[in-house]
Amino acid sequence: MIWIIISAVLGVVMITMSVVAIHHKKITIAILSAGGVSLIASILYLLLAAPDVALTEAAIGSGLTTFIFFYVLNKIKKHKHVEE
Amino acid sequence: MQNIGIEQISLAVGFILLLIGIWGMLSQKNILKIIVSFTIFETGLNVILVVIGYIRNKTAPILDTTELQTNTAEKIVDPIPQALVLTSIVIGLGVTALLLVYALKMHKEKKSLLINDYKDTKW
Amino acid sequence: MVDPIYIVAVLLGISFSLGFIGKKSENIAGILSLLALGFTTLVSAQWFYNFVTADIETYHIFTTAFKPPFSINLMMGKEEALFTMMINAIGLFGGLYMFDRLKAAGKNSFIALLMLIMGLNVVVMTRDLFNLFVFLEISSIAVAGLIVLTQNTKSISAGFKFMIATGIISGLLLLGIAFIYNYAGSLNIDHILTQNLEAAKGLSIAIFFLMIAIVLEMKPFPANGWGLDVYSSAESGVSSLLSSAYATATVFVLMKLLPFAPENLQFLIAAIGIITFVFSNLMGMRQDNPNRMLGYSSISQIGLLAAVIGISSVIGEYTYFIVISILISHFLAKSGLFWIAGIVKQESIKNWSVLRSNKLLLVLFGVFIFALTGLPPFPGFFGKWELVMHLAETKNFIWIFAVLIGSFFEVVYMFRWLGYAVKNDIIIETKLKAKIHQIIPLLLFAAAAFGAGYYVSSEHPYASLINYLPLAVALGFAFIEFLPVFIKNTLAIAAMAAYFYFNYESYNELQVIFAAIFIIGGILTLIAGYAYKGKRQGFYPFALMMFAGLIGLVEATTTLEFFFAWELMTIGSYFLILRGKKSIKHALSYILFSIGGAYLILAGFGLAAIGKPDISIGILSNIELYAPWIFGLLAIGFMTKTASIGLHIWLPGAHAEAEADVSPMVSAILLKAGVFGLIMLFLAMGEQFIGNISFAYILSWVGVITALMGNMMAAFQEDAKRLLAYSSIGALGYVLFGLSLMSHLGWLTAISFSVTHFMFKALLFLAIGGVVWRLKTKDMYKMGGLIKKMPFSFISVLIGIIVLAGVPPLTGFAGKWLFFQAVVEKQWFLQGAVLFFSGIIAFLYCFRLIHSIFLGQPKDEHRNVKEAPFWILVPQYAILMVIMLFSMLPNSLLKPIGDMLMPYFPDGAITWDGQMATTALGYWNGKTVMFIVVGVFAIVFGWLVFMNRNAKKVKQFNIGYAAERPFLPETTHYAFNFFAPYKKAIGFLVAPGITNFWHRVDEGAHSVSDKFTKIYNGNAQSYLIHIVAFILVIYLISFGGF
Amino acid sequence: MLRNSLILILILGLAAIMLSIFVDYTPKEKLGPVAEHYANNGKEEVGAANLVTAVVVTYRGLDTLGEVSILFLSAAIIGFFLKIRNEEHSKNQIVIRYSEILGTGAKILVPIIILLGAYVFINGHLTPGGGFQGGAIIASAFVLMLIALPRPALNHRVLSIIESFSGLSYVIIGLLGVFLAAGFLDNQIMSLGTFGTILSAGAVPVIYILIGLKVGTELTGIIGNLKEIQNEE
Amino acid sequence: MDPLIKQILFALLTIFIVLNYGLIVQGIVRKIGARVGRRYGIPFYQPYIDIIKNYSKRTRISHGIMYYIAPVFRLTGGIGLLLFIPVIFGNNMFQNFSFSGDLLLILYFQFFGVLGMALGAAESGHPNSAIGVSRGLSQVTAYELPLTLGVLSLAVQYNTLNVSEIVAAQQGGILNWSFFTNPLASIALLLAFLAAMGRSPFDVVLAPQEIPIGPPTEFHSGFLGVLQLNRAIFPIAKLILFMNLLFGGATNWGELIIKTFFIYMWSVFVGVAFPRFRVDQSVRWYLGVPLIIGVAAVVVSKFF
Repeated sequence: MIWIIISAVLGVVMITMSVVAIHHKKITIAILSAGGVSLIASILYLLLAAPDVALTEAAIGSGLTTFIFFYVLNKIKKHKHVEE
Repeated sequence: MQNIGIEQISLAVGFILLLIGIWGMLSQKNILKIIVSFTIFETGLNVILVVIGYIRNKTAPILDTTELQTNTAEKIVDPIPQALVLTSIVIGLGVTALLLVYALKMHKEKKSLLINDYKDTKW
Repeated sequence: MVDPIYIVAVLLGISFSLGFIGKKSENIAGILSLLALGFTTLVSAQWFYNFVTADIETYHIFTTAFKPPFSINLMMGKEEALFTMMINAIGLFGGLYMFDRLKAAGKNSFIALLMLIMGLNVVVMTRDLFNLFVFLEISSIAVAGLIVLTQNTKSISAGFKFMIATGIISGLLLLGIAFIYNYAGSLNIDHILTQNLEAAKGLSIAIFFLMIAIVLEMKPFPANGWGLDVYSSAESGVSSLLSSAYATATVFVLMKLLPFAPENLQFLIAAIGIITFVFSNLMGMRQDNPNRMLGYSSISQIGLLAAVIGISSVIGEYTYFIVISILISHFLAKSGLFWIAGIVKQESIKNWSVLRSNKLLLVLFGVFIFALTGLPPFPGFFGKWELVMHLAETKNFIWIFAVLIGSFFEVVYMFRWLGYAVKNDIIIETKLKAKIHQIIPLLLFAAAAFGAGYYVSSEHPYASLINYLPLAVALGFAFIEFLPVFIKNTLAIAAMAAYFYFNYESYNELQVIFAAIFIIGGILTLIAGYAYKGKRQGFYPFALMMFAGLIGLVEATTTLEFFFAWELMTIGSYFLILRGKKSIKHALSYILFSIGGAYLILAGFGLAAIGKPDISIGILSNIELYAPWIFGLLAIGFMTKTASIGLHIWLPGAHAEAEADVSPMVSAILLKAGVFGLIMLFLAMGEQFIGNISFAYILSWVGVITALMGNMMAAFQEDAKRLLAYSSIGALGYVLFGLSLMSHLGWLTAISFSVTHFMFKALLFLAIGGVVWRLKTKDMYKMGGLIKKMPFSFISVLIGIIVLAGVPPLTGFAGKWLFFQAVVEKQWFLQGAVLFFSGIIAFLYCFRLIHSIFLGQPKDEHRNVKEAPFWILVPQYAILMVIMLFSMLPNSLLKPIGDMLMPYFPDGAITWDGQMATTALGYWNGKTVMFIVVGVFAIVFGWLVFMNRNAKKVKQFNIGYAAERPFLPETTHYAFNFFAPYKKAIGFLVAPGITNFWHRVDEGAHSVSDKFTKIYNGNAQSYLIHIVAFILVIYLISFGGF
Repeated sequence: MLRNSLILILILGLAAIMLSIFVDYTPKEKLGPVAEHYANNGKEEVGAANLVTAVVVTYRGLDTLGEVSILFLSAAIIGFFLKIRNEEHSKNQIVIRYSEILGTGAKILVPIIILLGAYVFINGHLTPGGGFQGGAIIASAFVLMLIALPRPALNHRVLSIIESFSGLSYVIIGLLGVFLAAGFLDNQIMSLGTFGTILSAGAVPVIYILIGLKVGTELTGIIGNLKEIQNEE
Repeated sequence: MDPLIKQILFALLTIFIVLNYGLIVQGIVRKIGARVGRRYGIPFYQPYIDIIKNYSKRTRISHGIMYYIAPVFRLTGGIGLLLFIPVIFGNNMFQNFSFSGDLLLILYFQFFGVLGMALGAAESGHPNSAIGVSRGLSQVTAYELPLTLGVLSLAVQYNTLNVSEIVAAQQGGILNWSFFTNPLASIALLLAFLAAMGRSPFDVVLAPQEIPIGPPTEFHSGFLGVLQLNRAIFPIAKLILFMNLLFGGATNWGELIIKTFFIYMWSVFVGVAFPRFRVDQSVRWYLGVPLIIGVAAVVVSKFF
């Protein structure tokens, strides 16, 4: 039962964060939220008896992906900066 | 309520994430946001995949104890979907990275991140 | 044999090892990649060869030590071998074609190419669902990479659209696979299919997602904007990969996964495919950018294949044959066209006239266009044939309609394009140069198109009967194009004469008559070709191809042979017509009407073959089902060639703009192909009825109105050749009417008139062609008084028009006399009266022709014109002699034809007594008429000469002109709008209603096309919405609710 | 607005489809036929304690090869995508300030993280984790370096040689399976060893090491490429 | 005597009779026309004078070969037509050469002369000639339609295209004439006949007032003489044809002359009473009432 509640909470958080990720005006917040969704998903994976997946999701899904996002965002902002 | 378990909840979450991702891809104008939506879509998919392999009250398919090594089939969850998710995550990374580079290049071309500005080829 | 796993291993290994190579060594990277692709091509080719020749068993490749379903396995069967061979070949040659582009982009671009091909190979071979997903993903990412080989805003945004769309699609594919696994507990295709799975809603939805994702990969209408944008903005070489390699693989995947789909989903897929086919081609019509147009065409072709695969349960075992033959055509042709587009680099097809600066490319371009549009001898032709035959057999008539209308749309834009390339007058001052590494793939693919055609036809029980000899001779002339006209002309005449000599004995009477019109007529008109100087490139192969087609019609024993020959003739004549001046529009309308007609014929043959064990021509005489339909389709099909009213608008321009010796070929000879078809049809099927009305009765009115309108329009022409062209329309109306009489006399008239028409029309067109040759104008009012300059041509025209007008004593009267005997006998008086009326109108234009050109006041600028070239006169006088012979001895022509008709129409024959012909109603003696007329003429002439023995010749200008001297020849030669009062009286009858009608059809189609293309607004998100909406709609149709 | 409602309708439609799947979903009670085979025979057939690894590397080895290829392909595409036009742009350098503390910290941390990554992929057949996870961890070490150090000594040449080497070796090991064992990618080209130890599961650890190296270098390559284009402007 | 030579001699006799008859009728008609117009008019033998005058002219010029032989065509057409029509019913010799073809030959042979003349006129290079030809041909097409319908109607009625047989079927009383047995066809034919004779209101082709005599404008001297011979023979040949078709033919020359004269008078009276049509008017007129009557004639004879 406890796991059900935990997973439900995780699910709600993920859904909320994903809505934030999509609807928040600031792109940085959006990217971070998406990374957060990934991170929580990896916890969910642990609950689902998938440690391998959890590890991968954490390292790749939330880690590297978010990082590349920021890299690109940074780059784009610099473009803008140069423009102005 | 008897039947409701972590797998149904996770499955529902997976579907909802999937739908939110598609919603974002269809409605957001900012290219980066579209890509963000895409990653959420992928995450939803991955959750669904993992759920498909899940069997209640069974352990991860890692036979690190001798107890697990006998009658294994009754004790572990399905390893195959997990293997698939692994692949799917990596593919997702490759696609996302490429999409981001596309976004970068598009921005370089028109100094805009609005998807509506990229309608040069049509009809 | 080499294990197919090496295809994967070598491609991966080489692409991984490219990292060892330094930055500056792109050449080595490129060569290594091409070697790898060459190896894989050889491997799959070797398998394919063994499958075809040795009939070996399907080979299974197991990875790891475990058997499926526990590990991933690949399969190499005949189909897989062929498909991987195609994919590897396009990889190899596409890579070769793009070599310098890839090199410039760096070695990583070679990696993308290798990965694409590797991925597609596995996609074809794998028997595991998830494996399929992974390698499909590899391929689409590789495509996304190759798209940005040229980097500009267009290609980058197109690549983004592609990636985001395939992202969603493959996500859904994965979803489907996941749930299939959930229900089946396995990912192995064969394993899943052999399990008896319980029907669960979730499983069917999962299968739906699986199938719909594959369908979406094939870019179905309307969810395909992303694909189109890629086609139109990527490098041509990349587009060719996408269109040929990627699409080929998706077609195979659909074939592979089809057993998953329940019956209704299969049909739904087929419906999607056919809708895609029709609409993409419809929208292709308004395209101006070659790459985008090719994109539409690619999508449509793949749609057609999806349709065929979707209804494979209906078609049965022939699905494979159909798919392969259509696919190979598409594969070779589309790659070739994309490659050529990449060399030409023109954004608008109107500027493709630049292609003329490189003859080789132009020829290849033509080959690919023909291969693509499914014309013989390319494989698509047989595919389309078999498809229609099977659709007819299973009574899917709407499908036939859709297939044919879609193909027709494709023909519209492809031939418009070809026309622009060959003839458009936009001059672009660049010499197209293709690099050797670009030419080699093109040449190989063009050769492969022919080879594939031969291969496919050899696989077909009836196609293998086709006599390819004439076609081969015609194509052979393409290789001696460097020789001068004189030699080629002699060879052509010799070839045709030899063919006739060695074969005529095996023909029956009807065949002999038409073979004589076609071949002897052809030889006569070819003689005029000696008048040309230089090489006359591009004439002989097509002229001979046309004659090959014509003789093929005569010799055909199966409907397939007949249709093959029909199309061949159409192609040859199309090019001949295209050679003319300002021909671009007319050639297009010619080919459109011809192909439209050919499709009707195809449909008719398809219906005719229902329930028949074979497809010999004889089945037409033994039809139980749909007889009126078959008759109607075939009759209209043939009537497009005889240019009956309503279907005639292509003719005047096409015949008038052609060269001096081509006009008689197309007008005097080619039209008889339609006559031959109609004769064959009537003989086989007899009279057919719709309700109570006989088809023959309807056709009689069509013939009569054609005759009337043709002649009337001829009377109002200012252009001499156009006048003759309209006159041909009228003459063919007579023939049609004669045939529709369905009596001995009627047919005697029709066939003898066909022969006579050949003679006088060839005579007139040659003579007028000679005049135009010298004067460089076709407007009659600009001529005048040429009788003194061109007396020989004048005599030709004089005799020609007397025959045409049917004035006794020449042989033309025989036609008229027989006609009215037949009309009175049949009691179709109203038609007879109209026919008589139109015969009189023939006088109008006959007179005008001779008056405006040869009589009246000569123009100053024509003081120095010479008689028409000798070689153009030679055939005229040969024909003249035959005319005189037939006029003196009409039974030498009529009797054999009558004898030939005896088995079919034993009643009402003419009785001959010497040269005296007698029917139930009347009688006529051609010989005495001739003697009387000549006798009286001689006496009167003698009298006149006697009275006017000292007559003095004066200059033409010396006329009594109301006490004034005429000022200029122009003002004195009354020729322009010659029949003005007549036009005032009944000109309204010839208002261009039909032309307007077809124009409106054309405009309508284009504006519909335009409307539909508006859904592709270029916005990536709209495309995503299309995809999602598409999925929903198909889901709702397939499940009937949620 | 019209557009948004249309999208909403579409999403609701999709949701309805998903709902049908969801309603039809019944939690599993036992493994499917294939999975059952793996569970029962995986130990003997592959010899890897981590059954996921057994599936990833052996049973579904071809998928994994494809997966590696995808990353490789993405990296390659990003490489030429980003570089093609670089020459056209002027190389005006923007100096970015780097933190000294971060730099020092990074210098200490990077080797440790790399070691961790190596551990993860070397033990991939025994514990959770494997080549991909390990590779990602190694890549994150390089990321740290890139952020923290002003002029990181990222030698692309070395990276790409490692990448190529590991990739090629992977293919060769796969092919060795054809010659020495039962089929492509068969792990039994080496002895299965003792179950549960490092040197078990035949070629699995070797393959995972290669994958780890390859993924690590590929991901680093992607980031390095992004970094480079950043530096050049 | 060789039957062929005998036949030829009789043919010459026919031509001679018809020629003289034609010339005299021509003169008489012109005289009548003048008298109706309250003029004195020419003597009835004026056509003879004209012909002799033309042949004796000294200046003879030619515009070219077609010009030269056009009158030959024209006269050949006229004589040929006459020879193909059976002239006197029941008399083998005055059947002339009608054995060589039926009604269709006759209908089509009319055009032989027309075409030849048109060609010659065109070569004369005079625009008025060409205009005349244009008008003439246009008008021909128009009146041929009722003519054909009428002939077809008769062909149905008698189920033959043989003129002699048609005449034979009308023997035995005035009510057996087609004129009475097939009035619709007769009306159609007689209306067509008006234009066939080229008299007012359908004489715009020659249009004696505006364009000097139309196609033959440039012809003079001997050329015109030949044409005038034809102008005597050709109308009579047509008259004989109409007589054969509608009025029971003639069993002797006297009957022939009477009948043809009255038929001729029909066109003369109409010509005197009606003013001239323009070409487009006459074309439209023929495609109106006469056409409908013709169609009706065919329909009636086919179904009743």
